[in-house]
Amino acid sequence: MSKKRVSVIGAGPAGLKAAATLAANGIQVKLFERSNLTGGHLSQWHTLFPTLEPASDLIQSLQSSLDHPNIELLSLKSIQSMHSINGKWEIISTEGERFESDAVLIATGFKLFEANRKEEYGYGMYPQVVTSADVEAIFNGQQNWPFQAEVTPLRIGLVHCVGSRDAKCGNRYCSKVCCVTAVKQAIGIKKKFPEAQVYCFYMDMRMFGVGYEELYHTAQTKYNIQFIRGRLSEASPSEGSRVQVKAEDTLMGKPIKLILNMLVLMVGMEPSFQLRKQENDFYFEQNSFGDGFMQPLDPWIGSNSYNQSGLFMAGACKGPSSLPEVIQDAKAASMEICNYLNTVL
Amino acid sequence: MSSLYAQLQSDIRFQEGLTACMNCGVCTAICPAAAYYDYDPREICQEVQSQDEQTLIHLLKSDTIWMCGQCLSCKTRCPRDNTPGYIISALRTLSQQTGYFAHSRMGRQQLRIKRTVGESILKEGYCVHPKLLVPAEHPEQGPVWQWALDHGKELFAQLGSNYYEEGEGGVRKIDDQTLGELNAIFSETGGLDFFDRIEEGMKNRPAAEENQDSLF
Amino acid sequence: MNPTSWKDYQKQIPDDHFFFVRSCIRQSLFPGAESAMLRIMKDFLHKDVYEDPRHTTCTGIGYHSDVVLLETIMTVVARQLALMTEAGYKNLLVSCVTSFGIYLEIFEMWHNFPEKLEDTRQSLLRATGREFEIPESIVHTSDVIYHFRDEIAAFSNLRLVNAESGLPLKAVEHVGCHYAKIFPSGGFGGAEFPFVLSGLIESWGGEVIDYPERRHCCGFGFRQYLLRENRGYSLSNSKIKFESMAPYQPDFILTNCPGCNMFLDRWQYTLAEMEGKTYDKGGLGIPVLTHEELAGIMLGMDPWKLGLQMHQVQVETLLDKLGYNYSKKEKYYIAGKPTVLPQKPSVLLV
Amino acid sequence: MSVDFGFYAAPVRSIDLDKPLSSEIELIFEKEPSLHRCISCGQCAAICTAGHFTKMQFYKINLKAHRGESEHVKELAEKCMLCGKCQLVCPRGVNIRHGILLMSELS
Repeated sequence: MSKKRVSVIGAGPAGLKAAATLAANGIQVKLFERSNLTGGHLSQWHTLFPTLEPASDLIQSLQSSLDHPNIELLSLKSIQSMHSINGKWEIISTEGERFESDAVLIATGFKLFEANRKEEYGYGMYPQVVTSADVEAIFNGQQNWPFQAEVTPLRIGLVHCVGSRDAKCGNRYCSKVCCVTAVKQAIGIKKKFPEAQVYCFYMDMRMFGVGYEELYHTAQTKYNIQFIRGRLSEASPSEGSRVQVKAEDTLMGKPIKLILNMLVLMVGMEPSFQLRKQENDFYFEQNSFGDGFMQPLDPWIGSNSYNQSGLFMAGACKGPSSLPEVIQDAKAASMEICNYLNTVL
Repeated sequence: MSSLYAQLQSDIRFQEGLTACMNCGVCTAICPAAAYYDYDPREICQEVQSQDEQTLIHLLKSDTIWMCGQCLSCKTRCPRDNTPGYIISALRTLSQQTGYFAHSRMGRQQLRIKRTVGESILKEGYCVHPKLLVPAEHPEQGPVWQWALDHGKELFAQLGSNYYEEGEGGVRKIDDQTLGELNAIFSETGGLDFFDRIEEGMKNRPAAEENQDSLF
Repeated sequence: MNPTSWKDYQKQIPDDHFFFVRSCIRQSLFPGAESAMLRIMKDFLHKDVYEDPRHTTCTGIGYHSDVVLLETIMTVVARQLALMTEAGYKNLLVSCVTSFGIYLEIFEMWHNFPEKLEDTRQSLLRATGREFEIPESIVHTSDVIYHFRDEIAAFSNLRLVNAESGLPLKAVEHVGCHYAKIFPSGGFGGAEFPFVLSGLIESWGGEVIDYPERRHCCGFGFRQYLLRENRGYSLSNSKIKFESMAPYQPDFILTNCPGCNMFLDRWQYTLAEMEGKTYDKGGLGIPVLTHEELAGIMLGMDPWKLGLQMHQVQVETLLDKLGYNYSKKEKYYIAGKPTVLPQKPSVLLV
Repeated sequence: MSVDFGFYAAPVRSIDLDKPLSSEIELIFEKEPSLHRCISCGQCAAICTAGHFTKMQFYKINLKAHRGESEHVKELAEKCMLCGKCQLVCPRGVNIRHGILLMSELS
């Protein structure tokens, strides 16, 4: 009897982990990736919260499992649509190639909020305004700090909730990982520039994961990072290649004004793709304003299933998630797929 | 009489102005009133969404609601699509309708606005016109404004205006029939009654506060 | 309307046939600017602009200072629209940013609460016997100047550059809150960086200065200005702007809204009297121009027919930098004859 | 010419974080670093006996000190009766009594 076949769409952490798990269970996996790299956003990160381990360790571990006879990686392959006929799934690339499998796992992940959409923060206008992704690139040595290292006093601000919890951006949800990322980056900045004054502008400190609250505690006590409860209202250029920012210190009940050498926008997550169903076909489309993430069958038991037999989903395509959650979700989805292949087919 | 919150909710500006505030403070951050007064639009949203009758009475009797300058900068930025400036408009209307405005110093200022701008609309057809900007009351208009008023008719003519004369053009005299229509609109829409409420509210203002500030 | 980036957002402007409504403040304090607007439209651009002498204030200042009810202002606005409907026009041209905001806000409320529109129709009918249509388009005067900026430039040999050095003049713009902060789609470029003024400056050769308090309110505040004891609000907020722009040494301030224009002009005088300082180096203040006045200068109009002598901050430093041809001594002439000069301020040089 | 305007320009009310903290305040933080741990949860204020009768709210005083708004810190800290209940409930283990004592000794 021939092996069962599964198509996994997206070779980020969820896709990699799922491919490895499925392959280990004797399933033939085709792993589709639109770029020429695997690892998704993870390959851009410098360190991981809350342990501050290098991101490269995790990515190497995930990538090493690709070296399995049951996994075929198809890079630079974008998927346009798919449909199911007589219990078989056919997926079609943008070049029109067709691939058949017994089940499909969507692991298309997220894309970062485009910070220039928050015009009032001046990203793309003022070089001192950068995103959290830029800060990772700076730590990786791929970009430069937007100020002279010897400048004193050095003041740096981090703004939470950029493109999240924001009806004006069409995203009412919380992106979940930005708070702890801000704490992680603030600590990283303080380690690099011990004399810097670092401020986090937050609305709620959503320290939901193991070790996160402790990291926040460390940021306050060991690094004297100032947490200001107030959302940033605007950034504007100031003299001496700096930016002026305005917020309210809501705990003081007073407006607050501050001139910074660098402003970091903690950009949230948006779905990479939307799934649009037209008759029997599913199309992958760019999401537009106000579109949410992909919806599984239900948020509890069916959280890895789509409302169509043989179609599964895992990871951040369903909503903002942390890396441990994504990896766990990929394992869970793989188990669901195994069950499906063993019982339904 | 229904509760104050129910009355607020019947104002469409309130419906458009408040969904649910999450206290982020972006409104206060750029609020010109918060830069000057001890004023915080976020806190007003918070108090209003408590729906508590006593809190609302306190607010309607306070100076606070009169500190907003209606620039509506808050509308642009609110991540929850609220507009604190609209909530203020609804609160101010209600404060005048209930007579609570006469309990606060800044609330009582409404009488002077009603007697200047309000009555100017009905008499002249303009909120503001040159002769209303009396230099003694408007020293900031500077000596050039005194000069402009001294030469009103000729100066405005040179600048293409029709200074308090009938016909078209700037600062023209508005004809009697038009003023009649304006008055009819005010009468029809409750605008004249509202003017009366402001006058009456001031007559009935709490005795203890009677001498705390002069009317003019 | 939620474009991903407002930078690309272009507002649609009709090419011709406008129904013109005036501004209480502009016609009172800057009457030459409003006249210039009509001259530009009619004499230079040959557009059809109609003014009905029976139109009145929109009551916006009364509304925002809370002595005019929402129902009342809606019906007054409806009456202006009725005059427009009767005259057969569909494009409303508004000379005031407060009014512009009022019209947009009321149209939005009528859209969201159709029963309010019906109430207004009934109220207007009962009070005046008139009926109205909602306009097809609503534009502010600066929208039209911006729309026709290249045509205006084509009539002009002037560029916004220093005639001596050849360098672009440095300008700060103040757009005015009610232009696009209430309804970003109502203005060119959205709420944060509308280019209705900056686009004029740049396409006429000047340089726009971005400064920290660029988007801060001038501080009008309606009731905060109308009452003398509250005026510190207005003054203090303009002061925030002046202190923030001063280090950039702008050659002039360009405004959209007649109220802002008044405050940015008059508060410079007031602050000079109170605190003994000006925000330029020469003690002459930073000249403040409205968009129509700047367009008038581009078209070579006589500054004393544009009404620039009604500004408390002198404008001659700007005109001289431009190498503009005008008569210095005729500034306070009326009907060709000299008048007794206005008193000199004690600090601000004129 | 001297004009009586009847109003004046007031200083901006915003908290100015560009202004460095006073050395006295910095010294307090040095002596009692646990003050940095506060997350403004408000438990100290909820349980405070002095707070029933005065404006004593420890987390707010501590915030004022952190934001450089120190003009009323001493006078507010002096309202404390040093009963120490706040310290028992503080989830971040801030040494409130010591902090308050240091603040009440400000010049």
